[in-house]
Amino acid sequence: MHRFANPARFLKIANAVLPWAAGLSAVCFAAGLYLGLFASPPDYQQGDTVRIMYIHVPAAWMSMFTYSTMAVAAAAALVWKHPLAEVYAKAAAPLGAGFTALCLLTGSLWGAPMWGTWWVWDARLTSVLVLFFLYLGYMALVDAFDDPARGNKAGNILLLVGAVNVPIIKFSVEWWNTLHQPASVFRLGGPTIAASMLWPLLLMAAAFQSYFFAVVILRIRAGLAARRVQTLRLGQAN
Amino acid sequence: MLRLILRDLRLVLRQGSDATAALMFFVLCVVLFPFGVGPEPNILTRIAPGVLLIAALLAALLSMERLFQGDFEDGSLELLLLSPLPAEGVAIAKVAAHWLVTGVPLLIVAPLLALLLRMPADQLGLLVGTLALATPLLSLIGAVGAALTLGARRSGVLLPLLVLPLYIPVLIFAAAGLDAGLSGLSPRPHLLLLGGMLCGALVLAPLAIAAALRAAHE
Amino acid sequence: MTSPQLFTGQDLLCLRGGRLVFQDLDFQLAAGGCLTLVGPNGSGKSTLLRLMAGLLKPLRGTIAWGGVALGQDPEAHRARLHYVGHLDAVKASFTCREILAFWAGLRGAGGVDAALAAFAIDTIADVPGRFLSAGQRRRLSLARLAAAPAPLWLLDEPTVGLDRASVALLEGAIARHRAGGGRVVLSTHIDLATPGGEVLDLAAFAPVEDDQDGAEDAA
Amino acid sequence: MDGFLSMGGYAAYVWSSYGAAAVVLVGLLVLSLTGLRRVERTLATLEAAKPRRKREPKAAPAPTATPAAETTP
Repeated sequence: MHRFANPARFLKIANAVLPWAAGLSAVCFAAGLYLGLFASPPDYQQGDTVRIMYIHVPAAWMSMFTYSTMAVAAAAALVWKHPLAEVYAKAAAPLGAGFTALCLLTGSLWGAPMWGTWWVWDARLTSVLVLFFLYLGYMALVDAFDDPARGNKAGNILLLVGAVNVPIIKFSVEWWNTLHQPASVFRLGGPTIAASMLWPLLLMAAAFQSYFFAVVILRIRAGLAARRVQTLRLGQAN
Repeated sequence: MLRLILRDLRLVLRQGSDATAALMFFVLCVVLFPFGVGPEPNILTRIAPGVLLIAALLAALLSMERLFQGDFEDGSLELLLLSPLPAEGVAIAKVAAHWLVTGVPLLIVAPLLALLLRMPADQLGLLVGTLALATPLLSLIGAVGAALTLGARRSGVLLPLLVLPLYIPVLIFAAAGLDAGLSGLSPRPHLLLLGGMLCGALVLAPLAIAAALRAAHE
Repeated sequence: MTSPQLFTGQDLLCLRGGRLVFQDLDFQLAAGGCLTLVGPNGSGKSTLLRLMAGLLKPLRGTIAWGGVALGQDPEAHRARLHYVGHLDAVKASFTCREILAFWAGLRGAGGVDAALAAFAIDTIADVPGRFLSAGQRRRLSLARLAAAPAPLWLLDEPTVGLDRASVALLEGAIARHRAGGGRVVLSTHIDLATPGGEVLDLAAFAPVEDDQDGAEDAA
Repeated sequence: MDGFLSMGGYAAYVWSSYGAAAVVLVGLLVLSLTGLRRVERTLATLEAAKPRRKREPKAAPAPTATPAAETTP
């Protein structure tokens, strides 16, 4: 991008943060996995399948966190013309999609022993499935144009449209779920879950979060370098 | 704006391809279902609302890709964006033209097809009412996708992927309304929600379409 | 149609696809004036015309009409300009008269027959678009200029596809427009008779390729 | 130890979940890293191949514009 969108300062900050984020993520993963797999007791009802929660819940949280930060970045790019916002959105999208896919996979794996089937049209799982399509749509749209700037602009608009629709989709899926399947299959204990389970969950959530920051910084650096390559190639052309 | 709508209508009448394509798709799609699912009346009645709505949704999507494409390729869209008519006005005119061309014929044909799917005759009024609320929504949301994918490489595949998640609430409320009608409950709450979404889309969709059209011409 | 305000651009800097097209560009255009943009391909002639039309926003600098920046009142600016780009916006199934009537109608004007005559396409007024030659399509696109009055004409290589006689018609139309107080900005590769008009060579505003703190550093 | 591995009979579900997590997380990391390497390599070649154009003395020094956009993330 042109010198008026000088990312040099951002790169300095990012490179400073990167090792810390990576280190924190490694530590949290180690601690989380140890506590989650070894130290915490199996659930009296679900047995050991409850350990899947330590992956499923952080993944669900990260899929929603990533999409909302992308929507904010899209607003920043469209409204305040912040040049780096759309680089962030494009960098974060694959991560968000990965988290969503992971959430769906572990969701069905977690529920399968109880439900007896691999997929249940539970309200939350369905909303995450729709979110997954929103991610795929964004990624496909951003790369569908020859001019990357054009792709980013269209992607930003789609993110804002998506952000407006996410609550509507969530509400309509909940509404639809109550119409067709009165009792939801199982209710996670929420704040009442045992402390021994809460700690690994928080650690794994922190691990996912710091992992996200570390990798998104890498992807932003790659995005900026790719943009620079495109500018140079255009410069060569004439 | 009316001038643009009339022009589009005349354009479609002379070329005629898009309108009939969407209608033919709708009819064929619905007619095929009994062959797949079997002719038992109770099954057909049970799935009639969903089949009709999904067929309408896909028919709207089918004709959506060409919505701005023609004008974009021959330069008319650029001149429209430079005319005194605001971009939002162009968006609404295009959506209105699309709805009149594909939405309204669906409303006319739907009751006939509903009878094919053994839907009880007293539900046909509700069906037309629900479709009257749903089809403009399909045009509005679809037009956002069409504007976003202007100039994109393989927009044929891209457009459905973008728009289908946004269609889900429309499908849910419309189908729920029809189901309520079938089982004797009052469809009022579902249709009210559908109407609310229509009002929201009438205001917000043209903004998104206008932004996308401007982005396509930067 | 004569408006005393100046059509000005200060310190314009434009970016296309991450590449700097031109920088520190200024221009001024008074009523009755004509600005001809020249310069090699890719020097930004079309980009500057699209900036003037308001399709594009400069990264830096402002374009103003009578002191009022375009961003303030885009609708008013669009009402006072005609833009002729590379594409002619001709629908295959509409006749010339219908096409012209549509575009003139959008601007609430009605001089369709006069415009058809001005560009010598009154003889084919009822021929559908699909049968028109490139030159005829281009003349139909130019006829929009005469059909509805607008002070500012922005013409992007208007003479492409025109034969000698048609170019003369265009020159006549421009002269009449300028005499009536209108102003024209056009880019062209052939010399077009625009008496008293100024020339803006875009090559003079090309970005400077200095490496250190230059145009594309540390992106 | 095998009690732990069998996960109370749900070994298949638990371990495939953690396996999937590993695949997704490590996969994204590796993809991002290789992507970054590839782009930075092409950038290096382009930078090297950039024609060494002398800086023409500019008549009016271009005003050193302060970066318009605040770039902290």
